[in-house]
Amino acid sequence: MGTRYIPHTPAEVKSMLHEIGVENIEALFSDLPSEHRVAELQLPRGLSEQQVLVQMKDWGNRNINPSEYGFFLGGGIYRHTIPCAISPLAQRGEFLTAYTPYQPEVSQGSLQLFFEFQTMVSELTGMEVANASMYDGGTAAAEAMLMACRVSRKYRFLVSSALHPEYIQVIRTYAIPQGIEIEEVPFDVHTGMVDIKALKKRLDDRTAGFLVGYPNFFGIVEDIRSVRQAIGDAILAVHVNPIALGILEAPGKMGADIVTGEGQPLGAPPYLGGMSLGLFATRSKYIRQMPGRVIGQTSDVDGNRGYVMVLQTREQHIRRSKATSNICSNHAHNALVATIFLALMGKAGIREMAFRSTQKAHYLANRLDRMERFERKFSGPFFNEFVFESQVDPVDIESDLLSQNYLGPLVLRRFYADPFFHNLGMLAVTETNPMDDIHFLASRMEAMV
Amino acid sequence: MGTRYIPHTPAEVKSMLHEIGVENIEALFSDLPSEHRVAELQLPRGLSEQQVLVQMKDWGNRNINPSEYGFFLGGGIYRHTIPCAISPLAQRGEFLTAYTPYQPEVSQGSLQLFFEFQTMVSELTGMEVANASMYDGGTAAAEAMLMACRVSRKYRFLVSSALHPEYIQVIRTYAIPQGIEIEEVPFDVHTGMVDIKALKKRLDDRTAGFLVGYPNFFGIVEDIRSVRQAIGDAILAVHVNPIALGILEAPGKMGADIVTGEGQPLGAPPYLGGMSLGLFATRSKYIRQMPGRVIGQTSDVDGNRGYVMVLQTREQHIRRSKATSNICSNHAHNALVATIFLALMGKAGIREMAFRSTQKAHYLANRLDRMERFERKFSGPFFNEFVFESQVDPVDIESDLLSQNYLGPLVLRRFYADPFFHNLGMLAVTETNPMDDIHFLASRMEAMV
Amino acid sequence: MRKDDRLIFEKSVEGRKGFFFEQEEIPVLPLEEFFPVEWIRAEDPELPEVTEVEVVRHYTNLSRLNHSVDTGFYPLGSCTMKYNPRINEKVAEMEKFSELHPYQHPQTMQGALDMMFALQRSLAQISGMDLVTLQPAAGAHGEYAGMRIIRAYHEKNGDTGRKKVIVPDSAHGTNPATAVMCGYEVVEIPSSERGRVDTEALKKVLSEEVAAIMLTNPNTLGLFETDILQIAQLAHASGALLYYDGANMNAIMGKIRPGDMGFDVMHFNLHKTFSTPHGMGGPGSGPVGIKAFLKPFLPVPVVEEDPSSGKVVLKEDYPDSIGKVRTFYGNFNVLIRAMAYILSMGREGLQHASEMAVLNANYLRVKLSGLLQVPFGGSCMHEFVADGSVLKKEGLRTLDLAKALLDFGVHPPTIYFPLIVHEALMIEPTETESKDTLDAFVAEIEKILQTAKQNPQSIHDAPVSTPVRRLDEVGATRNPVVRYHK
Amino acid sequence: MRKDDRLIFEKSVEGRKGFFFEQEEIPVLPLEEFFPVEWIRAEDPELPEVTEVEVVRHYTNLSRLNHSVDTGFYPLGSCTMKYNPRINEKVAEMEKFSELHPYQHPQTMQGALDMMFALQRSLAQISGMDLVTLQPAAGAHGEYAGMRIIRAYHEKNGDTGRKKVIVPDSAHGTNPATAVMCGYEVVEIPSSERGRVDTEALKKVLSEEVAAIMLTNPNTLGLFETDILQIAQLAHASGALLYYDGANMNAIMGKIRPGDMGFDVMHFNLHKTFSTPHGMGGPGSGPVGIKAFLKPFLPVPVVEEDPSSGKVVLKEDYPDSIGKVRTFYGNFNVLIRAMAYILSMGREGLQHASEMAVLNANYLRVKLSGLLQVPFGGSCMHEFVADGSVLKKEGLRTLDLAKALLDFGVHPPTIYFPLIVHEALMIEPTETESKDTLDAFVAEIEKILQTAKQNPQSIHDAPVSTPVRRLDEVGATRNPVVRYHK
Ligand SMILES: Cc1ncc(COP(=O)(O)O)c(C=O)c1O
Ligand SMILES: Cc1ncc(COP(=O)(O)O)c(C=O)c1O
Repeated sequence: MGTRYIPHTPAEVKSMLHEIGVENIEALFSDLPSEHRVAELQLPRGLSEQQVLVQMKDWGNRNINPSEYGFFLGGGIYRHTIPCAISPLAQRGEFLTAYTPYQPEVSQGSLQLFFEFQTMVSELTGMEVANASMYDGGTAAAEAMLMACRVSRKYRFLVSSALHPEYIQVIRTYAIPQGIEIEEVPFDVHTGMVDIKALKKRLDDRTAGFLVGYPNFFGIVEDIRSVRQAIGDAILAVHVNPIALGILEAPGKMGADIVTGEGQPLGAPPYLGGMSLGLFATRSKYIRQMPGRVIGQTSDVDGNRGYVMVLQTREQHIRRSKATSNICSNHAHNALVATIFLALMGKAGIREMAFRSTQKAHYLANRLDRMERFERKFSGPFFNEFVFESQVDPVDIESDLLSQNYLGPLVLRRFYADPFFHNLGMLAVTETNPMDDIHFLASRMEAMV
Repeated sequence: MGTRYIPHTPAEVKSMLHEIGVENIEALFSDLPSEHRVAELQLPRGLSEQQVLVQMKDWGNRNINPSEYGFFLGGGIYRHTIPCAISPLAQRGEFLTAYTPYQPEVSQGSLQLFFEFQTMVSELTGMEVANASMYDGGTAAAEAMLMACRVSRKYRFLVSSALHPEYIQVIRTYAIPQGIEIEEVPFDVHTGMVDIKALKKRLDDRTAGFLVGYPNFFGIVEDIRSVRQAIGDAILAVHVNPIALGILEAPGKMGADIVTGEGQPLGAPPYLGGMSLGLFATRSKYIRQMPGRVIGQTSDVDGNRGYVMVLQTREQHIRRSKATSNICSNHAHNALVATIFLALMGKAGIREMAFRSTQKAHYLANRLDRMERFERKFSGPFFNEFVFESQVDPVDIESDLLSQNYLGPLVLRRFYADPFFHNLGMLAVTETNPMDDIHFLASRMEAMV
Repeated sequence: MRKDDRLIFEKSVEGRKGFFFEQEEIPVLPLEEFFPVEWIRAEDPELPEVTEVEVVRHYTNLSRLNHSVDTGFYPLGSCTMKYNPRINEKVAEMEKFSELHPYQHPQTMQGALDMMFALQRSLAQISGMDLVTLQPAAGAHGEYAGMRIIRAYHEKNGDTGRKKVIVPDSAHGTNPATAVMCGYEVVEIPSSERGRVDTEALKKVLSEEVAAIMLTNPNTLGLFETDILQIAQLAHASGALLYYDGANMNAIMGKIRPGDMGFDVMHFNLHKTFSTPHGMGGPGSGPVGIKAFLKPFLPVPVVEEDPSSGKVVLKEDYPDSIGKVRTFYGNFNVLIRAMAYILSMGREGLQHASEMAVLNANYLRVKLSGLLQVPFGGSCMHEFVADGSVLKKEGLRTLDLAKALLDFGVHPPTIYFPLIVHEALMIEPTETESKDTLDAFVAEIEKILQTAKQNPQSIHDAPVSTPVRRLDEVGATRNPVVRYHK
Repeated sequence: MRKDDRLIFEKSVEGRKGFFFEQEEIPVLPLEEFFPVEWIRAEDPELPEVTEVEVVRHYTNLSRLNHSVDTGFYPLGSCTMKYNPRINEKVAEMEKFSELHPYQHPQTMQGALDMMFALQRSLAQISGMDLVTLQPAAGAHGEYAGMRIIRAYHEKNGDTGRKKVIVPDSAHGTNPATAVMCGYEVVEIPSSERGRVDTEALKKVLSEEVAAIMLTNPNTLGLFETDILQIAQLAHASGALLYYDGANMNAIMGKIRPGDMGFDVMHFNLHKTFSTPHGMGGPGSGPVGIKAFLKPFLPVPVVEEDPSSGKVVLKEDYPDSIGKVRTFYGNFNVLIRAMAYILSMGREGLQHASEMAVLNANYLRVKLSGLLQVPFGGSCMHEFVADGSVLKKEGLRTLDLAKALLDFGVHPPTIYFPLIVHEALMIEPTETESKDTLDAFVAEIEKILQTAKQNPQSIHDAPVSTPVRRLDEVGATRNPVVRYHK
């Protein structure tokens, strides 16, 4: 019969066994303890392509198709424009089925594009150097915290409590075994921005640094310059939504030491949060403390320009227990997607996306603000997402809108136990939301009781 | 602003105009008669990708999605298995965006694959040579008719009236201006096969040849050897469904002079009949009379094997009014799809597809035959499609099945005015029809009144 | 240079499989129950037996041997090798189009009919024709349909003495070949010194025996036929119709319309002007546009609005129709791409495309005229023809220049066409190419011409960096090996 | 050898655009109404300004510089470079998965949850573990999650004196690096002469200070740890847990299960064993399997069946959870591919894959053992380590052999790992490679070794046919240039 994807014919198996000098396949497994050998796995038999597609469609049909919905969900994952040219390029076999560029002579494609990616991330964030990707925004933030402690040799780290709650959870997980103390700095309940006084109060000389979201979880744009001033010599880590940097000043220009981010909005669909891309950039002086792969320019024996992995002595495969991180595989292919996305968008495109997202979000926020039952919760400047206080239970709004094929708002009490959040909802708007959808959403909410 | 896909910046346009030595773009159009200049086309302004996708989905949503339907339609276009590996290979830019291989040194990819395609078509049909594709089955059949007349210098041509009616129409269209007389040979109303006696009677020494379907439009497999015998020296052209050749004897082995076919079942979706592929094969002695592009093997100045277009002196770009055909662009990319399809399927796969299609079709036919209201119309052997006579109006069957998300049967009176066809329906079955669907269809028909 | 030049057949190993079917219970009877035993295939076709990974590697590596628009500049004159936008590919993959069967009930494919109708209307608007059929599969096929309509028209009028079709000597080969397939005799007229139709010569051959004049405008030299209105008048006065080969539409969108210039019938090449991919030579699509008086002769089915229901329908009932030129309704997967392109570009985009196509051609023309001869003076449209005769003194020819370009990673222009320029290089950059690309191309030609002076042999030996070098084409045709044998 | 080595930035021209937005009326206010003016970006990021066709050409041509599974043999040890089936890509593109937002109401993504649950159950079945979490993003990340669970377990037991983790000297670098990130001290134990864990050495370091032993089995030498049951017993007797690095699962599917061998925690590399593409280094996916007693410590949310409704749900309420190791639920687009693979292969296919992977490795081992040294005798599992020291007498090393292979279009094996073999070549052919490919590989190695004798300099100069030749890696690190500046 033969099996999927496997070339061996019975005649070949026989001749190969003969060359090896064993009687049968089983002989090759004789080192395995016989008392624990598996007779047969309890799994179905192999399916044909058609059957697999049917099964997958079946699962798919038990989801809604959000592309047919008004889409106002955010909270770290956004639906932005995805140019059609990305997928056919990214899916080319030479990108898809290559490994980490261990042999640079036959990996210049990967290496050059990572070099371009690093440049783009540096440019967006305003930082000097960037790595070739981390898993996601959460682990990038956690690695920033670890790096801040490594660099400063201090073991206390502050995070804004207005940072995405999942990032805080990841940071806590990573801090515990290192004995690093994580403390949250409260946000100002009026502005939604980090409370600078409270921040100053929590600083001491055991404090390695501080991490703040830009924009933060509530969509509020933080005043990075004031934060920088407040924390003195401590390391300032800023976690960004890269699209926002199309119109907001780059953190690198305002004193950030480390910039991390979630790169999903750069060309990836929401994908249940599963097509994530950790961005990581810092100052050159910290380059040897950075986690993850870094690509550098060099030349070959003929003097031609080329690219290689550099500073590998930071990494686990060389440095083992002394590595800056245990990361090995990163999110290279998602970085390719982001690179092609940024190449297509260019300066003007990224600015335009940010601009349109802001304008549309503010339009909707203003509409809501004028309604009796809804009020913008925070007065701080916001980018494409805003929190509102509602006299209607946000869960009911969510259900009602779902019945109209709209997704949103985010119900904040699902993230926070504090009663402060009980009646808060959050809506995200991007350049992809047609004005008609925005108008509909607003009218529908206006009519709610 | 700039326009889609166009690189020119205003500064570049200016400098280019300067180099050319004209003031403005309009100056380049000064040869155009001013009285007929267009001010502005009456078309909408350009849409964004997102808007185009919305418009296309909108059109799409006004169709059913046949992939969610039980699919029992045939009549020349079939739904067969399409391995998932085809599309990503065929969509590679180097295949998709290359032109006809005029510069063979940088077109060996195209040329080698067409050489492989020609070999595969020759193998399937049992013929000595094949060309690199025609537009579709209809034009391939018409070109066969023209070639038969060219080769024999006779201007009368017979076609089986059981040939696909659209092929007959195309053949007639092409025959008229050449003054070729087309005569239909009736089929035996019992067997559904060409009436050999009637065929013999219509033969005379003005007759260039005869074209027969294999299987014919009614799914009936013709007795090619008897036809060969009957027509003496006249040219025998056989039009095939290539999948059937997985189990049916190759026409080349039974005396065919020309074999044409519709290659859609070889890896293409039904696509409204619009992803067609004309197959064309013949004996080597006729190679210089063949229409279309032909690829041949050769070697380069270093002695390396390579491929080039051969026998171009048959073609319009060299021979102009004396060419064997006016065909220029062919269906190269669809030939690529068929080539990859046949490479994946291999001998065993194509046999398996034909085998399963036959078995399932016969199972359904037998089920129907046992029902009171339905009777198989023809006694001739059939492949994967069969005609039944029905006491229920076939149009009502079609509507009823459509209400159950089933497509079929083909209502034959839509193709033929003759009352003979009034109550005839035709069902096609392939390996892709799950047994469950076949059972359902049968039960549903059994229940019809 | 190729590390592995085996054919897929040469990788075959008995018993290997590239595809696996369902493990499914189906009722099985011996095939002999269905067919006489001698009808059953005795020997399997020698198809390759390879695994999926081998197929993927084989065709991936084959593709890498091709030059393509996606890998570099492709200024192939008359072919309009513009960029093929990727959104077109995405829409062409939509299941709700690709899975449609042509014989489904029309109500179950209304969207497809609506799309076709919208495309017909758009093409009519762009061309100034009244009606459009989407059936023809390529340019030459469109010519065939169009000329058959002209023939049917004359016949319907009882005007059966018209046996000739006039074609300029610069015409594309498909024009005369088509005319002959439509049963006409071809009368070739020479071009004037200005590279245009010589109206005096035309007058001499025009008569009541002439059924049609086939032109393309701009013509294959890239020159606009300045006497077009007079030509149309002459043709019509003599009772002939005027056919427009739309291969060169990329020069004139939003600038002038064939219908307004007096053409009665035309074809479009969607795979040129409307950005659908050439796919190594096809499938293209060659819709035909006509003036209203030719409507009765359209090939069937006609996609049209039903006046009573307002719905778009397939209509077969055209008793004077030329019949069918192919099965079904046209290359639907090409049509949908062209529609996406027209929607994307919009009125301003199409016009801008033609303007920039003409700008690019003129820029190259001026830049290259210092290096090569450009036989016909004055500004060109979307392409122009240069003459490589300067190479003769080095014992080289246009072919050598073309081969030398390959070593720069550039596809050469069309060579030795049109036939009226002996060492022709027909150059069509298209609007999607940037000034930098054009400048680099000029520099490359300059470099080759320099090298030709210093070391002509090296140009004669070119290409050296391609997967194979110059191939023996003559030998290949003398003794054709057109298939693999085990 | 590259005709154009420009970076995308070096192709940028001010004002060019690669994307066009809707021509849409939106309410616009000055940005200064939203943000203090000095918060608004003063200078645009220097992103490239290029057209769509330039982007397509740039990245198409870049891709062509890569070796990949799709273009040739890739026997990179420990990386399991098997064929990545194309059906996996197709299912990963389905909109009803790709467009889901992680914070949609779970009822609107029940199918996604069901798929994840089915994958968890399948992986549990294949591995003999009781429960699986899909959250970790890669192998190393799975190690991290797994080791954090072990840590949480000991802490919950008040067993806080366990500060050490035992790792063999042949372990992958991520093992010790992970242990340290989890706050442990690493104790390295030497391998025995048989290339296995030295149980005597192990006994010496085992104590109540040891939290876990991290092993992979087969180990990185491709050898099965024959004493595994004894090791498990020793570990458990001392109160330590046994961690399984699942990178080498491709050797044992359907043959033996880590859970049955006594492992308590493990990770899978879906991008190795389960055929998801490596994508130049990621994203992978590193699910973690555990025995039931460790359930309370799973990272949240846990995808599990709700006992009352029978529905699959996301459960956050695990008070003893290690927390989150990343955002959301895992690399969903990798998970769906792995699920497609498991469904495609089925029970018999997975087992056959392991059998043929082991057959291929042994075949190469035997064939190459005449040419290179193979330090550890006896049969191997899915991979084996050879030693390139034979080249020393020619003044060459394993690195040179690797570079020479590039000129044959083959990707070399992993070199200089594991560290315990000095001139290591770690060779993993995988089951999707055919005997012909293996034979060709052996012939190539033989040819290189011959050339090495006759002309060692030519091997030292290799590669010569690659897009670039040997690169200065030391210089690149000494003075790192890690971004482009205008
Ligand atoms: C001027 C001209 N006319 C007609 C054609 C024929 O078009 P097709 O190749 O689509 O049949 C071409 C294409 O080569 C052409 O350039
Ligand atoms: C044995 C072993 N363990 C762990 C890993 C780490 O896996 P990943 O790269 O997915 O983090 C690898 C991969 O290189 C490996 O080979």
